[in-house]
Amino acid sequence: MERITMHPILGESPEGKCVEFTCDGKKLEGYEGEPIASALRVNGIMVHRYTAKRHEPRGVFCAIGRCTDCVMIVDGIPNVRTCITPLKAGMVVQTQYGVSAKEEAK
Amino acid sequence: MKIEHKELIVIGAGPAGLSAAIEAASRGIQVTVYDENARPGGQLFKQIHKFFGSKEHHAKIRGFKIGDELLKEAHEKGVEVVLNATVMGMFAQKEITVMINDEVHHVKGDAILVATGASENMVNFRGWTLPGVIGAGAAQTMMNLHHIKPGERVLMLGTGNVGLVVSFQLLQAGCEVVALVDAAKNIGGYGVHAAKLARTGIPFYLSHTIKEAEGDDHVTGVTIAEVDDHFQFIEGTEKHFDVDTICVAVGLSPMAQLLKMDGVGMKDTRGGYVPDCDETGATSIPGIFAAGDVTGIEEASSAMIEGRMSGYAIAEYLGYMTKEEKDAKEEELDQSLDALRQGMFAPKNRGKEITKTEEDILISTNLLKHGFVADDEISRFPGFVHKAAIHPVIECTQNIPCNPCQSACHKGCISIGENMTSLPISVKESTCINCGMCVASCPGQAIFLVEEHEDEDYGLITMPYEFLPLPEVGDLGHALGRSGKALCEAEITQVRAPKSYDHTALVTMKVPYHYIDLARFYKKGDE
Amino acid sequence: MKADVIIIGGGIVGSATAYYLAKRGVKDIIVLESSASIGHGASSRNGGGVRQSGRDVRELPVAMLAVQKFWPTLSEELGVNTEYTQEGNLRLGKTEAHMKKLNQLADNCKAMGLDVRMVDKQEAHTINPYLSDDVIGASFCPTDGHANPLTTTLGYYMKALEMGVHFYTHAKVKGLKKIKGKVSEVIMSDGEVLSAKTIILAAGYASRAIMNTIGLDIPMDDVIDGCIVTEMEPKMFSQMLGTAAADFYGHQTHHGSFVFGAVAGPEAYMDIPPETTNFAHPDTLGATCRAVEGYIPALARSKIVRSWTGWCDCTSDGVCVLGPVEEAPGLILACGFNGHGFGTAPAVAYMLAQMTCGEKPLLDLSALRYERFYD
Amino acid sequence: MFDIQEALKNIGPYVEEADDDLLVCRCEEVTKGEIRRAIHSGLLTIEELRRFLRCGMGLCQGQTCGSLTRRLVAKELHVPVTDIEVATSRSPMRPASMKTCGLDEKGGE
Repeated sequence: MERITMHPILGESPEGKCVEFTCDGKKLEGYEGEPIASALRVNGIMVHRYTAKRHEPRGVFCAIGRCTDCVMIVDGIPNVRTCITPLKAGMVVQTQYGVSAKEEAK
Repeated sequence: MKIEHKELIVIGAGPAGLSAAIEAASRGIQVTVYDENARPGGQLFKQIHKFFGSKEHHAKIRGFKIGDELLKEAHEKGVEVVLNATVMGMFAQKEITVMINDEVHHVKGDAILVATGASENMVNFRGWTLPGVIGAGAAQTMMNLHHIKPGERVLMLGTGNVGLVVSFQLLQAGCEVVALVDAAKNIGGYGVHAAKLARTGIPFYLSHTIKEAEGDDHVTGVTIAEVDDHFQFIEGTEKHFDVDTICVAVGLSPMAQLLKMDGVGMKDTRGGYVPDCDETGATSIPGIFAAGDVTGIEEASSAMIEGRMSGYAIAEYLGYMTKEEKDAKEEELDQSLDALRQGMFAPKNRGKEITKTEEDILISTNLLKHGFVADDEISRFPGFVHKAAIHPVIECTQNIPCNPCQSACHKGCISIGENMTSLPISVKESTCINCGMCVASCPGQAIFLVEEHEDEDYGLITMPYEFLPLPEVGDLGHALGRSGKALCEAEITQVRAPKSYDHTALVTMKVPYHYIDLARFYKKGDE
Repeated sequence: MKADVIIIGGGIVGSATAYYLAKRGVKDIIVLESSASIGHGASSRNGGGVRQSGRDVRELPVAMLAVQKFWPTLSEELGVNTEYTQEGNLRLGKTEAHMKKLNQLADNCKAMGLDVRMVDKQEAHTINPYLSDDVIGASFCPTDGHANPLTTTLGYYMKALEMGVHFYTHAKVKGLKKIKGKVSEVIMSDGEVLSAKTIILAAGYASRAIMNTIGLDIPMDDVIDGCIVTEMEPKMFSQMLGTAAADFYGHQTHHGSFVFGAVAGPEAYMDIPPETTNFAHPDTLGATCRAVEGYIPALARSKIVRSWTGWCDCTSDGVCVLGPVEEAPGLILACGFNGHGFGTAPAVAYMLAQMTCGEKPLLDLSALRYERFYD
Repeated sequence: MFDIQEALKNIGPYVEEADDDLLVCRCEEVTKGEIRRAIHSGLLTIEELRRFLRCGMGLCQGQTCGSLTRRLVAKELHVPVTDIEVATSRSPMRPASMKTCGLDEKGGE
């Protein structure tokens, strides 16, 4: 998914500082300080986790930190709301399976 | 544990909270506003459309600019705004806990105003948990705050004002909107909002809802179907769209949990589960106030007035204002609020079927079903006139509290009168000078300038245009009708986008004379 | 309305007693619950402990009976998952003084035939590898455990309902009435009069005011207690935990979330109506978190999703009142559970049903009788 | 006095519906069918349903499904939505780590 670079009302979008992070081991780039979820979306990642019971995919739903559907494992901590957590250089983001990373998931 | 003390705690830095903070601080009260978001302004910074109302309601100003103004004023008045500050609980004796940067602070206030706004309602359909199904608010946040497209091809469920406004914003962000769908029989939001979508060619499906969101790991398509009077699907009416995103805009609910938690008296209303409070937001617990959407869903314009009223009431409660002063201010604001609560969409008219305007004109049924006034319906409205010389044609056909067009024209071409919900009249006996201010100031983008050259068999139509890229003079393309259907070839003859139009460009196209009453949008190329 | 048995109180004791009565073939049973929902009081608001160790010797036989005879087969019997988990109770100590206290408690229980033993630091850490290094030892009762109070209480209720028991919610009892010397009428707050051959009073702290209406009193007090609930975590350990310092207790549920309880802070002294005190005071919340972190450091990052409070009906001598009342024939009391009511409920309810039917209960309950307060 | 046996008789037996497998509570993955079945087994209030099924008890604490559940219960019981009591609000309003909550001693110093 693209970023909006030029908007008819808001004008030119501010360009962020590019930083590297990883998602499931893959090196990706995003803007520092933007929500992790935005950086993932720009990199084409929509599935943030698979649920505990039905193992169904989930992603961003409310985008304001309320619904908690977009949670992932960030720097080892599960259930982090990626839609409101700012991206930092070097962050390690992992798809969450239930409440664990894949290797531990049953 | 240490307890911090504040004079007034405001929870929520949206339009209501900030307005209250400003009024309270103006009276000398020390105010601290907490907001859980990284940016203040609540929904204002996602609202990039021009506001309805009159001048006192910030009409024709875009939401995010109102947000800027409020913040600036709050800052000037010495209001402390603390962001990333999540209020976690509200306890007896006006104590709250606030989480700021991984620390919990205990804070007590002499008064507390809860202005936590609203959250989006949801509906569950097959596949509603798939990535790619998002709230309309989520789409707004992504586009207007974080500058990313929520998707490429989007289906919108819900035709209330949120659904309509967000659909338009999706177009502005460069997304394709494939359809607007609503289980209701009629479009719920302002007709003018619907009309500006319809003329770009987006279909409306009323009495329809989503049957299934399709896709394995994320949305790849959606099937909608017609529903009967009991909202049951009608077999064989399914329609499929290839989309990557489904936006859900099915209403809002007040976020009153903190008030309920604190033991404030609550009530169940059409507007949601809300605190039982008076007009100033005073709840059953002295010193605890509520304002804005948390007391019932309305527009941001109303929230700002409610916030100001609460600000005065709090000033009186804390001894910074006499009761007489407060009552006088309250009366004044009451009138302003009352003005916004008039017309067809007034809270008191919710759920009622209205068939005629205040002027006793039959409502356009096509507008309610398909999102645009039919070509044979438009002439019965007072904004529609014929005249050779350039003149405004105002396709504003529902009584809504809004009047910037009247004051935008200094030549007296547009008349609404005292009652701001009246339909605007295009005054035939006046001289339009083609300044374009009416077109640019209409929040509903419902005004067109028309020049009729019958002898030479052409007409010039000037329309509001808020998309990129802007057409250029000399471009050839097609004129689209109110339904978005291509009617005829059109040539762009003028494009104006001065600062005074505030990002609403005015694009003029030349069409054969026969189409002057029909052509209302332009599309480049030869489709 | 007339019934064979009227049970006042739709908590776990009331619901379970109704179930055991119905199972015995008693036909006409009415349960009266004053609030809107079944299990609204301490039955839903407790830490889920099914514990014997550390109990008062007067109460211990009841707790042991519940564990030996009822809990292991309860899920099957009710057709709901009670999540009963018998993986032991570790009571943790950090100081020599703690260890001394734990030893004393263990000795008391051992004398009553319960298997409780002291474990050293290494063994404690083997049983639960997440413990802080500060834990120097513990007492361990392998037959203790925990269960889900919500599904268990509602499980009894739904089963009893299925068997024809008449449950009424929003049923506020104003008082009892003796007819010809026998307690046989229940007066409702709306004036309605219900009568029964046997009336069982299992209304938690509210029992006191109801007893007052026949001129009797139960020396007890209501004490507020709170719990915090975390997000779902991967499976970590399955024991019930407690501490010699009594600064927290709790366990990980089958769902994955942890439920930790602690003694309430300022709530206990605040004059607030029970209906609005639904969650822990922030001081209590903070103190509970610090306590948990002090024993299980790995949980420091675990997020709390909610907190709640509930009321314990605490008697002046720390154990429940169970059985008929000499001065009030026709009435059977079951209240004052001091926060231990959940784990013992199956045994308590079973014996209440026995008593109602005129049978000798499985245990000698004379130590818990009402008259003890006035002997 | 609310007679539960009578209420159950009035709402009739549980009849399976085609979309009973639809999720209502996204966090705890509770379906419409589970909720409907529980209602017909005697759990007639939001509180009891939450306790038994965990709907609205997950990470978001019912912020998303609260009104959906309320509507569903009202429909099943044939009563207006406003007759169904709203679930209790409990602090904390958003998930907060134990470490953060335990740090309240330092807050404000």
